[in-house]
Amino acid sequence: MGGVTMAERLAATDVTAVFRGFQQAVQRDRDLLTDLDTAVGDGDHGTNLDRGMRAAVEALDATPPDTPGAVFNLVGRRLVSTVGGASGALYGTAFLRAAKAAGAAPELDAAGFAAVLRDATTGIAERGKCAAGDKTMYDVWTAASAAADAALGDGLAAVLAAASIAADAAEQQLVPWQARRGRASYLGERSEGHRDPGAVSSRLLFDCFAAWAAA
Amino acid sequence: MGGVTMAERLAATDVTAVFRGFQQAVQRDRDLLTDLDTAVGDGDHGTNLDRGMRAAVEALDATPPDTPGAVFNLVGRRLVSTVGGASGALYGTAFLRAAKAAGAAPELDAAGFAAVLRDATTGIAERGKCAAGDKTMYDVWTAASAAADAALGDGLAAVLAAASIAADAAEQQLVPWQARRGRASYLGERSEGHRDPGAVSSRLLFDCFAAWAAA
Amino acid sequence: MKRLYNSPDTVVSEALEGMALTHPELLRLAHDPTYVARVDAPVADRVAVVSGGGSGHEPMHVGFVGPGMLSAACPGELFTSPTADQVEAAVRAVDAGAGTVLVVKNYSGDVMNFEMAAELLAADGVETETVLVADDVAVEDSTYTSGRRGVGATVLVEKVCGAAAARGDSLAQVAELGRRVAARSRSLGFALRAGTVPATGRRSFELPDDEIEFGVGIHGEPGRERRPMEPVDALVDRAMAAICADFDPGVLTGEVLLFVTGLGSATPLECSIVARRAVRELDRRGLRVARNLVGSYMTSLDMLGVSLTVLVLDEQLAELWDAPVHTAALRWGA
Amino acid sequence: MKRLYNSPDTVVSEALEGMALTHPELLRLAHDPTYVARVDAPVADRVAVVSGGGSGHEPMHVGFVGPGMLSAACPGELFTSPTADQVEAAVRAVDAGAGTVLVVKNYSGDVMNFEMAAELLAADGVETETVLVADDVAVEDSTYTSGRRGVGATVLVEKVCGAAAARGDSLAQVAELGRRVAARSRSLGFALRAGTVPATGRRSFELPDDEIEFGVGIHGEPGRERRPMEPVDALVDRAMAAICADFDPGVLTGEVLLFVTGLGSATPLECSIVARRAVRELDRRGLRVARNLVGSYMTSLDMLGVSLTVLVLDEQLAELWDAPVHTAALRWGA
Ligand SMILES: Nc1ncnc2c1ncn2[C@@H]1O[C@H](COP(=O)(O)OP(=O)(O)O)[C@@H](O)[C@H]1O
Ligand SMILES: Nc1ncnc2c1ncn2[C@@H]1O[C@H](COP(=O)(O)OP(=O)(O)O)[C@@H](O)[C@H]1O
Ligand SMILES: [Mg+2]
Ligand SMILES: [Mg+2]
Ligand SMILES: [Mg+2]
Ligand SMILES: [Mg+2]
Repeated sequence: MGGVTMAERLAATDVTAVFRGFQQAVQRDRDLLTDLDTAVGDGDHGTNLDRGMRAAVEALDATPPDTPGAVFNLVGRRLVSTVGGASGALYGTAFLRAAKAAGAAPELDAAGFAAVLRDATTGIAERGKCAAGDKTMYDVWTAASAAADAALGDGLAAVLAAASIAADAAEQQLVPWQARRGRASYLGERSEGHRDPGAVSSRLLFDCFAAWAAA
Repeated sequence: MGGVTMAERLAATDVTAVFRGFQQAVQRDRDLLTDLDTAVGDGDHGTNLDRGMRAAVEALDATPPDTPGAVFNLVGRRLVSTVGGASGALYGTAFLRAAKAAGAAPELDAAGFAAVLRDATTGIAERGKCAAGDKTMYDVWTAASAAADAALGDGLAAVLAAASIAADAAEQQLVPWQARRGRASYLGERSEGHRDPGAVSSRLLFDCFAAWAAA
Repeated sequence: MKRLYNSPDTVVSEALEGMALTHPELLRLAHDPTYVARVDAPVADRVAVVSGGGSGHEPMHVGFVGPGMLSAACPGELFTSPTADQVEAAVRAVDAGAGTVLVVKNYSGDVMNFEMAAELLAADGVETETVLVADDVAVEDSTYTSGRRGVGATVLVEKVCGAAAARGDSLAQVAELGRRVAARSRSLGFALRAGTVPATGRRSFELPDDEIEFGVGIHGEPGRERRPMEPVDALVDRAMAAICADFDPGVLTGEVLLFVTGLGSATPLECSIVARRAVRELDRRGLRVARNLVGSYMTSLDMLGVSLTVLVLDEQLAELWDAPVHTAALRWGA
Repeated sequence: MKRLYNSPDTVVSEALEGMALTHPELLRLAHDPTYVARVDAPVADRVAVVSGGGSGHEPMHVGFVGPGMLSAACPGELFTSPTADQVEAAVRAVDAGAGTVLVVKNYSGDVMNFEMAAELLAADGVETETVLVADDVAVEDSTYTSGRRGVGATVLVEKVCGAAAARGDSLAQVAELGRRVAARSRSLGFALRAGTVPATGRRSFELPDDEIEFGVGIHGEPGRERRPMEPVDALVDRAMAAICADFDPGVLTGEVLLFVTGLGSATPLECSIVARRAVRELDRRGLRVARNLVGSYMTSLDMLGVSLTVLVLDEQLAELWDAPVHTAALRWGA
């Protein structure tokens, strides 16, 4: 939150900027994500998300949407049609639910963002049939969402910062656990001690929101 | 030729002893033969001949033949039915021809042995459609046979010694040549500088005859 | 590690082009989104059968498209389940109005993407039934996990559903038969060496020379247990014991179908050696191997290993197994 | 190197037992000497077709025994041609009095052992005709050498001879058709990695990571030339150029059959990628790929590579190719 003016509303261009940042972060950490997925899964999470976010940013460039909801919708649709795998369905569902929650509003304030995040998080739980403690990206999203709700009164920048801090903490907290959903669950106890790739990429996303607020 | 008495006739038991020696030599040098064949062929010459000579010696043990011709016949038949590959057909044919040449004679003297060797060598040429200079076992046999013919007047021990010396020399002489028959010929110029596996095993055989004479 | 590729990025698309070029009488390759359909689909009055999954398991699934088996297959990227778009487009292309059975291997990604497609299709009046395949006994089955992986039984489900659809069974009937095959099948695989991931050129896991992965999956994920290397007969016995022990009491009797699939680099010699022991082991348990399929039908890139599947037959399943099939990888009676 | 064996010594015998156990309706395995015959042989009034060769090339030849293809196969030890005894016994078991065509790959060992068998059979009044297959353009053809190796065309010769025999052609006719296929076929293979010899557990040759063997044989012998590694399309182009250049002027026109075989560890993905380029290359040369066969049908243990074969078709050969065949590895129309 080092900015001169506090960012208190997310417009379409702001959400677009966050997704651009996310695309760059995924590209930068692609090999890390893939290596994490090689250890507990099938080694494609970095490639998957990189392919999808490139496609999403291309689409945002081609036809810039004019509401936050439209941005979420476009990104969600591109992910659904280019990623495949668990993360394609989960990120896709999350952003499509976010789009629905954001509706046609031209901007999102603290409450609006928290509501969007809540619905997106529920979308992940429903699509993934997962719960807190399963050691998936859902643990990161639900922690971020709870923190956002708790920080509601302090404004958007505080909400985004709180979500990011909670996401980071949640991702780290998962490491010793045993995975109960997704490919890592096939490993049983052998999944303990490994970072969850989807949790790490989700953490990157929340960091990008916070970075936007702090810019 | 260090024996006290000079061995001037090969009886059935003598030929059997030579084949036992050959079986042991092949077993001892099996990996060498296979390695040579790996370099220019398909890496089975040692295994092939070892399998065949074991079977031949087993047959000799089971029903000891009472003429040299019968020994050659039994060994030839066992090789034909257990070896396969080029060497099975070639050694098999050689010994079956040797058997025919030896006929029912109870013993082979110098002239008898040289005649047997001549026919066996012709058998290889006919079966292999090969000629001198093709860089195969035939080069060793034809050199041995020629040397045997030349030493005829000096008695059996001299014949066997001459054949063995000629076989050794021929095997070494082949090394720089390009193979023109058998698998090694597929290598073209890349066969140059390699020892021919069949030539090496043939050399072992003639060394065993000489060793018997020298014992 | 050297492989017969042009570039890691084009492996899937070039292989699909190759399949389409060499089977023009059988297959139609669609782009954007990618799927492979029978040239003669939709087939009037017949239920369609659609499957799909990550690539790298060839000939599954594209090699099973054709009369008597799949109406269409949706190949994802390497080891990545297809997108919902692919599934939706494939179903739209082959559904004849009689509905479509979706054969889905139980992986989070596959389940979710097929589910999204089914939702989109349902909203549009296209009826689907999903047959979930979860036969891998290496994975603990529990409601607190994602459940078992789908492996070898997938091929058997696709064959039986395809045969049922071809003879004119209804959507519910085809789905019921598929579920019956899934329910009566158990599988287990083991690997001596992991496959080589095209993108990295590295094996997805490394094993010392005296160890194997037992209960391995088909996506380069390590198995449930790392064990010392043993002669293959001992490994087959161990796999058979796990498979047989997993059937509900009373189910495993009479006639069975044995499916042995090489996982990529197992030679036909090796598959036959495995099959020999597996038949004998089943025999020893008083079971009759009335049908069998031995070869490399479901692979994991170039993994060196095999997966074994036992399906308890009944008369109807045997009949549907024997029914004519004409696909690139499986063909008889046609 | 770990493999799915019990012991190097039992690889061939156990694999044959596995084949017999899993194809009882098709194959009969005989011991001492070893051969595999159609269960229904001899087939009255029909010419028999017998082939054989060293093991390690599966599914060739045992996988091609059955109606419409081989009457019997004689599997030798690994990479070792069968003994004359095996060939003789196999022919005696399947010859119906109409004579037997021997399909022999041009290797000294095969040629000599089949020749010895033919001599023994002739002495006993059993008529045989030998079709020699020598299609490998990697080897210089000259009367001063053993001539070319027999590779992929063997599979095509066996299919065509089997179909001709099945329809009742005479011994001379079946042999003539086999020779026609042999004469109109050219092949070339390349390998990125040699196979692993069971006895030693070592590869039969070692290649650095940036080199390949071009013009490789199927017995673990090195190729004619060691070349830098290239993307697979470039290798296919190079192979196609050598194959096409070798046909006598005027022969290579019209319709061709393309046969792409993986040599052991090539995955179906890789075989399809190779086939894609090969079809395009032939197309570019104005040839129509009217028939094709793509898969691992003639291997060299677990060698990583492929072999390409082009057969110039005529109407009769196309018809015989399309005729029904029912074997473990090749099946259609039956
Ligand atoms: N059922 C599920 N519920 C929630 N998250 C899941 C589920 N399955 C997988 N994930 C998440 O997806 C991530 C893996 O994504 P990715 O590797 O792209 O897909 P796939 O597992 O299909 O290869 C996991 O790290 C985990 O966070
Ligand atoms: N046509 C031939 N004429 C003479 N000798 C031959 C011929 N072909 C092969 N050989 C001999 O056989 C040897 C190889 O024997 P072996 O490895 O047992 O058989 P294969 O070549 O069938 O694997 C060669 O080293 C060579 O001496
Ligand atoms: Mg993954
Ligand atoms: Mg050899
Ligand atoms: Mg995946
Ligand atoms: Mg050999």
